[in-house]
Amino acid sequence: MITITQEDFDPGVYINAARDRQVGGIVTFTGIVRDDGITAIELETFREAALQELEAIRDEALSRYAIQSVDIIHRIGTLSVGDHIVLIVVGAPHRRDAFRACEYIIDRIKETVPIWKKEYTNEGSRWVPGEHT
Amino acid sequence: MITITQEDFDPGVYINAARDRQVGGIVTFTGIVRDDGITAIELETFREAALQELEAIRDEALSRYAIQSVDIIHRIGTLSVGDHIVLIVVGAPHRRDAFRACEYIIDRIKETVPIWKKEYTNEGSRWVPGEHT
Amino acid sequence: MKITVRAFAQFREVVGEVTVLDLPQRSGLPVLFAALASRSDESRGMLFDDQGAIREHVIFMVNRKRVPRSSLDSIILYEGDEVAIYPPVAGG
Amino acid sequence: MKITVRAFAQFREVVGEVTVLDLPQRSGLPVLFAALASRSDESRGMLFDDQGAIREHVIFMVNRKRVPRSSLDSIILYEGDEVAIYPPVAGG
Repeated sequence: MITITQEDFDPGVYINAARDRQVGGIVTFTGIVRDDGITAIELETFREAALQELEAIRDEALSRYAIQSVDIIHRIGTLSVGDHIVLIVVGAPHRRDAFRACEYIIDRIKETVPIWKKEYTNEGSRWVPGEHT
Repeated sequence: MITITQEDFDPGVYINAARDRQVGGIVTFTGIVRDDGITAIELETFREAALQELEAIRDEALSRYAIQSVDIIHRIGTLSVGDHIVLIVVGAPHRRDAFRACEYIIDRIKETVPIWKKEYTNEGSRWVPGEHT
Repeated sequence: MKITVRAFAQFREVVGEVTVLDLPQRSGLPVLFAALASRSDESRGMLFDDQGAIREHVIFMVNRKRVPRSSLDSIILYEGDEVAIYPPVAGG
Repeated sequence: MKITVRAFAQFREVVGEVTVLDLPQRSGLPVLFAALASRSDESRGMLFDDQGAIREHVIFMVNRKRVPRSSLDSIILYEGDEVAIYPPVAGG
């Protein structure tokens, strides 16, 4: 499942859903708003393009690695320190593939999915510079 | 938290507990009983030595990687296909360290923690050979 | 012909979220960028460098497909096309 | 002196979960393994190879501290020590 949502999520629900007779290991990445002296962050997306890109990343991961399932949830809107930002859940027969695929997916999300973050501090706000062009 | 238990666990509870102001990413590994034509597996442990070894692995991970927290739960007793076997939850400021540490921990568990698996099939039972001596 | 421009993040703040431009038939992307830049000095400064080249950090899609910088001059736009412009992404 | 031997997995099934051996003072591990082996042919076959050497896959701890194979001959046991023997682990 690929979702972009304002709603919070419970990672446990998606780990549970990834259980399968062929799955021996589930690796998850949960991105959290870290306290970098901020009061809040705001996430903006080009939703249609972002969903399309997330689906492409999922399909690439499924074809590159021996994995069984991929779920990605990305939040948008205003978030506070400690809030969930993103969840990636990868189920695989063997753990190596699950680790490789999960890290591949989060790396690709940070490279190409049209989502942007604006940080708010007591001094003002700034757009977080992307790492890739 | 380091635990060896017969009880099932909810990975979501431990991911939630790993949230912290300094944590930007949480990586988890959940080991599951895969369907390799088995009816059940039984896990046995040398509990005191296993707890001591899990604590040593946690401490090594905390000193080798820039991570904030490590939780490990390992089940013993009789489990069926799809049941949880092990949960590792690593919280870190940055994702790379969380991925590296989580994989390091599961690799070390499989190498040195005194836990053994017996697989039951319709034909009988066998002890799963360890990969390391 | 009508071309819809969608801008995101700091580009949205300067250019506006949705802009409908009326461009000559078969215009290319350089014409579109020039039209956007002509709307305000702030838009121009965000999109073009001092040499008049489109800035490195400007990313663009036509009809939700990313266009590589090497194809900047070869794309032809058609009535109803949607062009998206945005800075480097920072999700995850 | 009394030494407690704890065995796990297939070793437990053959040797028994807990065995208390009465060994001469200051015995070493080879003496302990020989005493275990003398209890049954199955135990001997599990612990020793055909050349009479302790099998590669036998792992052992003294007082919950793993003893490397290179220290097999240098360890001295004392009254009340606990020796654990087990095959390669397979958890996780």
